[in-house]
Amino acid sequence: MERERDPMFWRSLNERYANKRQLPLYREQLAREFPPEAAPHSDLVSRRQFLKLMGASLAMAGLSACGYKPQGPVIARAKIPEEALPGESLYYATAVTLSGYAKGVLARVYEGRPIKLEGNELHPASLGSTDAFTQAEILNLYDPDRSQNLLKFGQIQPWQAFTSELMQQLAIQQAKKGSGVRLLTGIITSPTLADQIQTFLKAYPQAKWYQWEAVNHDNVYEGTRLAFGEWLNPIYRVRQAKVILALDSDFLYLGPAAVRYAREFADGRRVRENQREMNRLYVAEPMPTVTGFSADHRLPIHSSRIGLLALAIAQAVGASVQVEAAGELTPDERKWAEAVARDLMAHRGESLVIVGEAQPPTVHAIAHAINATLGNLGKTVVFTAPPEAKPTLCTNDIRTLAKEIEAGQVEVLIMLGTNPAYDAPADLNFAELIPKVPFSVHLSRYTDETSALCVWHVPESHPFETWGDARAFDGTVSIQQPLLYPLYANTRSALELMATINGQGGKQPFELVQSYWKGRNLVPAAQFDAFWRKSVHDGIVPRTALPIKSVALRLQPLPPLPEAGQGFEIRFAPDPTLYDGRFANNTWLQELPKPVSRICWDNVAFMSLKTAQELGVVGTESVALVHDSAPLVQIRVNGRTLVAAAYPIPGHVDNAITLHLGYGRTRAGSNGSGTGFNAYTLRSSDAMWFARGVEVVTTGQRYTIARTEEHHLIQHGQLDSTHHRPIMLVGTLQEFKEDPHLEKHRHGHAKNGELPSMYRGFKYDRYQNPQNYRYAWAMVIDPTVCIGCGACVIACQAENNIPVVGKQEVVRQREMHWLRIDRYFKGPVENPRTYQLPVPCMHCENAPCELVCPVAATVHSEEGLNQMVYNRCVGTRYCSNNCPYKVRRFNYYRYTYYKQPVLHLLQNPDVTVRGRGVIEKCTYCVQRINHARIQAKKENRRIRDGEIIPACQQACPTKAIVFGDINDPDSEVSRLRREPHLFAMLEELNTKPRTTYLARLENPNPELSAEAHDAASH
Amino acid sequence: MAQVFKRYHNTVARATIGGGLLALMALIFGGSSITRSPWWTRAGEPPDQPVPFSHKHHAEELGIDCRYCHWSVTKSAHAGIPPAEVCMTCHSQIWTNSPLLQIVRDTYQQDKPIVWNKVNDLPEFVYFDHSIHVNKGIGCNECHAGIEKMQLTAKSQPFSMWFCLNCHRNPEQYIRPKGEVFNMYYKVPRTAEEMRALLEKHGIPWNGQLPRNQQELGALLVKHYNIHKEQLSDCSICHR
Amino acid sequence: MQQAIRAQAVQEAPLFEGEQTYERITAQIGDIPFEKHPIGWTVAFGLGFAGTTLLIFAIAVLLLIGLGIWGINQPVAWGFAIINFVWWIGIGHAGTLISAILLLMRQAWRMSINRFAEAMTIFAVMCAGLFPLIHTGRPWVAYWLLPLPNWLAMWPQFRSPLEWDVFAVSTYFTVSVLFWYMGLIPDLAAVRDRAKSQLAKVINGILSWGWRNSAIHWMRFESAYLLLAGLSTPLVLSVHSVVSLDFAISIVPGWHVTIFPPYFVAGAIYSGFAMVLTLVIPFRILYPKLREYITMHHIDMMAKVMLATGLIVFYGYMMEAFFGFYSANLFEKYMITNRMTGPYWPVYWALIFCNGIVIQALWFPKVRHNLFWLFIISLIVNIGMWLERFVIVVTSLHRDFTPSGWGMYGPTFWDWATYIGTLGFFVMMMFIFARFVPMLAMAELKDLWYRLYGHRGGHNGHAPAKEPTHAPTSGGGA
Amino acid sequence: MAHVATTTQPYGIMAEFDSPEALIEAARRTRLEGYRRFDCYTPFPIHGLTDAMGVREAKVPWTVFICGLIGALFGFGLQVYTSAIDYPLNVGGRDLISWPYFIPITFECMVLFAAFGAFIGMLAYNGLPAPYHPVFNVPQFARASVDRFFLCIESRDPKFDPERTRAFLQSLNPISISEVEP
Repeated sequence: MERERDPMFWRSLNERYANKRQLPLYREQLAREFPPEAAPHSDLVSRRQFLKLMGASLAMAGLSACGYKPQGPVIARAKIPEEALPGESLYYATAVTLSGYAKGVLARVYEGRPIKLEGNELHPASLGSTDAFTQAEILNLYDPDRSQNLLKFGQIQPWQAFTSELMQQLAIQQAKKGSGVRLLTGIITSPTLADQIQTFLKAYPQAKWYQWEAVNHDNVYEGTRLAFGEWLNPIYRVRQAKVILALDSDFLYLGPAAVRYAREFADGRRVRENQREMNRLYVAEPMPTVTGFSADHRLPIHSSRIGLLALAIAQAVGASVQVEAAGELTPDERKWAEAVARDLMAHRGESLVIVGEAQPPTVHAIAHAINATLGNLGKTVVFTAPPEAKPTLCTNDIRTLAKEIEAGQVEVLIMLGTNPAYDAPADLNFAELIPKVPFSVHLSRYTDETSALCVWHVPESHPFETWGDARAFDGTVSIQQPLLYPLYANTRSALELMATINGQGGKQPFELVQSYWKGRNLVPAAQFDAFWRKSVHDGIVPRTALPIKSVALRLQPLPPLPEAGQGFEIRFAPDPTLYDGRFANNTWLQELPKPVSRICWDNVAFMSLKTAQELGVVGTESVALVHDSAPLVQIRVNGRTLVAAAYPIPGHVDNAITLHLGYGRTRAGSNGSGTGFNAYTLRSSDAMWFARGVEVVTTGQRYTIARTEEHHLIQHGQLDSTHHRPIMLVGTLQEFKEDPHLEKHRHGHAKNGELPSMYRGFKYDRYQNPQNYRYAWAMVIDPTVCIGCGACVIACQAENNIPVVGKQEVVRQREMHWLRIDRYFKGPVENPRTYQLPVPCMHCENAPCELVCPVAATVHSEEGLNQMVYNRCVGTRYCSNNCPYKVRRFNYYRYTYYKQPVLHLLQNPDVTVRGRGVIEKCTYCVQRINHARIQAKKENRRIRDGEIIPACQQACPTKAIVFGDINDPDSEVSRLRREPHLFAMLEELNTKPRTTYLARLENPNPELSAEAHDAASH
Repeated sequence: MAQVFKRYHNTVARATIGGGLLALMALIFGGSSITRSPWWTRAGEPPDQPVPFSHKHHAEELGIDCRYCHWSVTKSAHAGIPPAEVCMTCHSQIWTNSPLLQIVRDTYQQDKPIVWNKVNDLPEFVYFDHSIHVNKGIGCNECHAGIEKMQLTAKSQPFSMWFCLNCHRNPEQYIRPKGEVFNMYYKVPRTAEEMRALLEKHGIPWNGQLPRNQQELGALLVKHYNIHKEQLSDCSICHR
Repeated sequence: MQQAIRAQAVQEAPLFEGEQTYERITAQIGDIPFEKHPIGWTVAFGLGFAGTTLLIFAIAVLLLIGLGIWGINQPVAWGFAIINFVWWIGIGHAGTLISAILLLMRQAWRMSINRFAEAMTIFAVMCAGLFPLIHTGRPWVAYWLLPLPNWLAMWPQFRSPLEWDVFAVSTYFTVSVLFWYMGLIPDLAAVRDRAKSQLAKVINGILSWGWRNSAIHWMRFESAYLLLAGLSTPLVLSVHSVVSLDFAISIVPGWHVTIFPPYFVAGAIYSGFAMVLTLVIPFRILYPKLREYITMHHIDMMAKVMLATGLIVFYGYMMEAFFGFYSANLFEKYMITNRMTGPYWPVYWALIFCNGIVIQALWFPKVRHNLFWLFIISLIVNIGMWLERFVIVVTSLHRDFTPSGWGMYGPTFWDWATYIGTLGFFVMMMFIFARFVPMLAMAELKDLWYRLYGHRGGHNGHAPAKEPTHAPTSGGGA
Repeated sequence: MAHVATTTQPYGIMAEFDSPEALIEAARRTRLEGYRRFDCYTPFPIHGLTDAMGVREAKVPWTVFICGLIGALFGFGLQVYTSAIDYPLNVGGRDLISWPYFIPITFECMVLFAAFGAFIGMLAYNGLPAPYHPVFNVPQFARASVDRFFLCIESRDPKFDPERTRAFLQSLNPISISEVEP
């Protein structure tokens, strides 16, 4: 059949055959029709669900205790090539793209189905780590709501019908040189696809190609144009920077290079006994972000006044910048600016100023001027040509397209993967424009808001199902190779669609990609095959990174800064877990507590407590929110209105609200639709990121939001949400230099002291002698470098088959994440210090949980693991009550109960799927430990340090988590446990945790540190 | 007052009590022995199969090594059900048109899987790894006893937790030299000569005292193969 | 001894109302099962039955859908189920106390209420035992808590207080049943001998094992009975101590308290007596005959015990608070502050009101002799003791060590349904008991009468004319 | 009645009294008279009666004690065997034989076994269940559970002689005398 790819070019043959073997299995499963279900367990006690579950629980297979079930079937492949090893996973290098930019990953493929993504060390944007989005991509692949059929006005159509119609439309256009054809795509870095599009544009010279991303970096390009006269792509060498100033920029969390920047940032902060230096981060931003939480000094300030701040700093460092600015900095802001400026000047050539994409070009230009003045150009910040195939200003593109449609100039509109009907600026009314186009084609993975308005909807293949390529932030190209046989017969990739349009319908994506690269002549034809295999194998094409351009500052006349009146401001920002809304149907990301606010399944209008009280959305009493219900407010931005839940958060600037994009979708799929509030309805093309003159009025109604951390701690004056408990050890670099043990901050933290106990206890170090060597597993986490991005949480979820429970259950505090990230505030509510702490199971040697289990379902292993045996668990939940760290989770319902069989393909075969009524918790990824142990034993050797990497450590962008064997004194974890500033959470309970932490260190600027310091010391 | 009961009712009453107690015991012991019986555990019950494959014929009569079909057993957790390909290596030459093998031929030509019925089925929360067992000297027929004698394949052990623990607690009683793992006819050496021969054959050093029986041989091998006995009864060894 | 009893009888309200003879005692009590029952019985039984049906439904839903239908969550993984368990088991204790401890203490006034109280114990323990079973995530494997040899080669984990519960509660139940049934044997024989219908004769004949009132049998009976009492006394103390250890063994602030065992036991007896009063007062109205044997004197004594134990419990509360502040442990301090001022403050203060303030009224004889107010107070005490368990379970769990793990708890419809269901079951069982079994221990009453007033000592509820010819060797039938 | 007695040996002869005092007196004299195999029947336990009859025994207490001992040993043994010998598991770093944790169950087992000892022992020594017994043949005996007090000299007694025994009982001036059919 036509799907049959040429077997020669699969990276490994068994891959293909494995897929063939899988094929009948899941095709047959998917043949059955499954209605998409609402978010799992949202309304369990409703009658419908009751009956459904009656069936389910009566057929209680999972983990049932007794008896021999009738043996099931076992499928024997027809053919297996030699290297195939049933039951063993294979790893394939590929890349995941987010708004065009690639992050390299290694996909673990088990028996023909990818089940886990891990970072690719060789890839510049990954360095072996991933962010939460990348981790969750695997769920997108298996999303049951994916579009599977070719639709015309919602009716299923055969492929031929589409091609013939398309061809005759194109034929008509051919005559007019394609003057009526418009192509709308997301930002495209894929050389092959771009090549296809160019071919197309050659054939239709007057056709136009526009790109649109709701979260774009127009301002960055414009900024470089103002500063250097051309569009450039700034790349920051964060590692080299001793002092970093981030202006309204979340560079540690968002953006194509975020993972790399986070790693470099962390590398500049790992303080050890023999490494007592750390960089210093200043952040000025309206709403706390991941970056802001990691800052040593954070200044809450309106987006519209960042410009003034930048200007003040520029003048202070002596950069010559002429720009007209209205408004004044407050004395405090000025003091802050000057202090920062002095610090920057003290670190010429090793300082860095980063400006976020939300800031107008002028501010970017000012920042470039500062960097130039400080001699940072070429040192901490370098520039390349834009990696995009066709650099552009998305906002202009979409505006022009809208105008053209308005003017009726567009007869054929082909959209590859974007969703303008949902995320285009509200003033363009794009949703009303699309139907005006006589012939519109929309290629996307979901029948989303845009598909619904188009004539034709073409289901898009997931990148893991097809061949492709994409560039990283620095231009490095990755070849995307298929990981499994396409789940659905009718899906196409953008490449295939363009090929069809270009009349190369027969060609396979593989040929297209490979022939393109053959054509580049990167290597002599003879060596191409080896080159190709290496590129595919490594996940990067060698020597494709863009060359560094040496640039000199040539400031153009700068447009004036936005008027910084004192009016009420609204700020739009990409959602921390849904980005621009493309992940709306990804339940992992929906349920991942947002890094800053710890809210799931919704976005809210963030504001400061003061503002909230002025608006009357919360009373003046100390507790801001009644349990989980937040007041609804109506937001008016020049004529457009939106009702959203108001939510006070410490550290937000007054007289402003922040709304995250990406929610309030209507056709995202069964899980994404109808969650949150659609901020795009307020966003206009002239105020893409922030707007002044906003009115907010209370509606009197309330709205239930799901949070994983109680909010009772919002109160006036000084916050301390740890309630002065010895949960974290916090100190400053200065204090560390004076006393690495930080004694003065250790309340109840006995410094590696043995507390008295009634029992002899088990001594695990008795296994250190080589004759009878036994491992002792432990973990050390460094909160100083943890930025709280949540990648570990999703990685854990993917690795351990952790179910999603849905908003209702989160509201009832039954979220199942094995690993949570605690967030604590200290200091003035207006701008508190914030501390984050990843909390997995502590694997206490004196585990309180084990003692109280009546059936020995949780006991210790010889290697000191706190084992949880699901199939023995009776479900008394006493262990959870008795766990001081509250890391145990209980299956109140049968959460892992997939109505859609496709989701079964996602599950990790090495981890038991927990049934109803059992406790579960972090196991230190015992499946990985066992796998490594078995390998080692077969090879009669010891497990090497670093051979076992738990999912969380694997994913962590900053490598804040280290796992290993403490019976081996040379292992990294042993070395970390010897660090003076090590502490154990709630040490005084004498639970002897195997998971320990290093102190959270900060590097405040003495000039500013007064309050920061007070807050730091508790 | 008139008697409510007859004289024999005394006997009845006592008999009832005694009988009740007996019945209770019978219930307990009966129950526990039933759950261990093959009738419950399905040990020795060959399930129906699409192809009437005989291990007796292939393994015993033809003497084909286990690994010829289950080649992944030494490297992977799964021993692997051989693909039709493997069957065809021989059956493309012999029995080329036996009706019994029709399915196999179709499978091979149409490249679609054969669906067998599981014989040894572990619960989903138990993780058994073939490779480590065969690499540490646990013979195939410790668990698949008498497989080489089976016309139709059935599981020969209940595979209850108790069964597994039995060996995990004292492997000495079951372990054998690695080289003998696939030998279906391996016997524990009776005489010192045999023992010495065995150990020399597999190059297993013994210092001083030559093991006299399985217990001692086992102890020697456990040490030699560096098996951590205490660890083997950890929950997470089998349950994750 | 007997003088003491006499003195009591003289000064205070008498232990019997009106002229009694052995014949009359037997007739009054022994005939109740054969008589027509008051309409009130039908009504109460009906209500109880309705409750039981609700209980069965609630449990069915629970088994089919899962624990999620309850309000429990992380961090509050124990909710109504455990609260009710402790509450019920506590109520049970009054029965054993009355029958065993008062027996050893030679309290004459126990005779007329012990049978009734023991029945209450048994049914209360039934209700209690239900909860730990259904509150497990997988009740169908709850038998793993029993040390049965099995093919998993696994045993229970005997360090867990929950495992102790299994033994304590089952032992307690068994012993209570034995004790109760043993006391019933002679009375069933009496009923057998009086019964008109052959069926009644046969049934009672079988249940009384052919008891024939032989003096030698009586001798063995009494030593066995006394020994059972001697066993039950430490048992009853141990059971609620073990229940308290369910909490005290843990490290949760608010649970990890050394005074829990004594304070739980006192609380148990306290709530138990409250429940006896709550039942006895209506029963006296329903069955006027009982007033001759359950006199104001008994009521008064029970009220006094309630007062005494109530004060112990109140002391316990004050100690908890004191420990909290004195411990200089910030977790403990926060825990107690949170109880008093945290989100659940109303519950805590309601508890103090019920168990601390209200019972002070019992100091006044007027109140103790006013059945209406006594009934109200007993109800309030029942509620108060339930609230106590709520405070202990929920407010301790909902904010423990790690603030990030804090949360709130609220019951759902199904929580209430299960609780009310057990109440219904309890009432139903009590009325079934009243319907088929002699409610008071006839033989013991005759014995008491004999020892008080001698053989048919003529009297009209006051001191008899003539001394009994010999002094009984001991009180309470020993 | 008498002639019936001559034909078949009766179970015994039973005298009926109307007060405990009378019965105690009668019992005392019966014993003095040299009778050994006789028994009294009373609606409630009467103290001093068995002394008067000269019956003493402590079987039940001993049974209870032994059972209690067995129970305690069983309880503790079970826990040690299961958690330290059969499947030793490292539970929260506690010792395998962490005896303080084993006390409660040891105690409960003791009580349980002892209680069964008391109950079953009592019934067994009394030869119950015995739904049928000759004494029930006596019509008035129904009141033995209500308000009458009986003394029955059994024919097994060596000193038993229908005539003289009857005469002797007469001398105790009971309310009534009746022969107990076997």
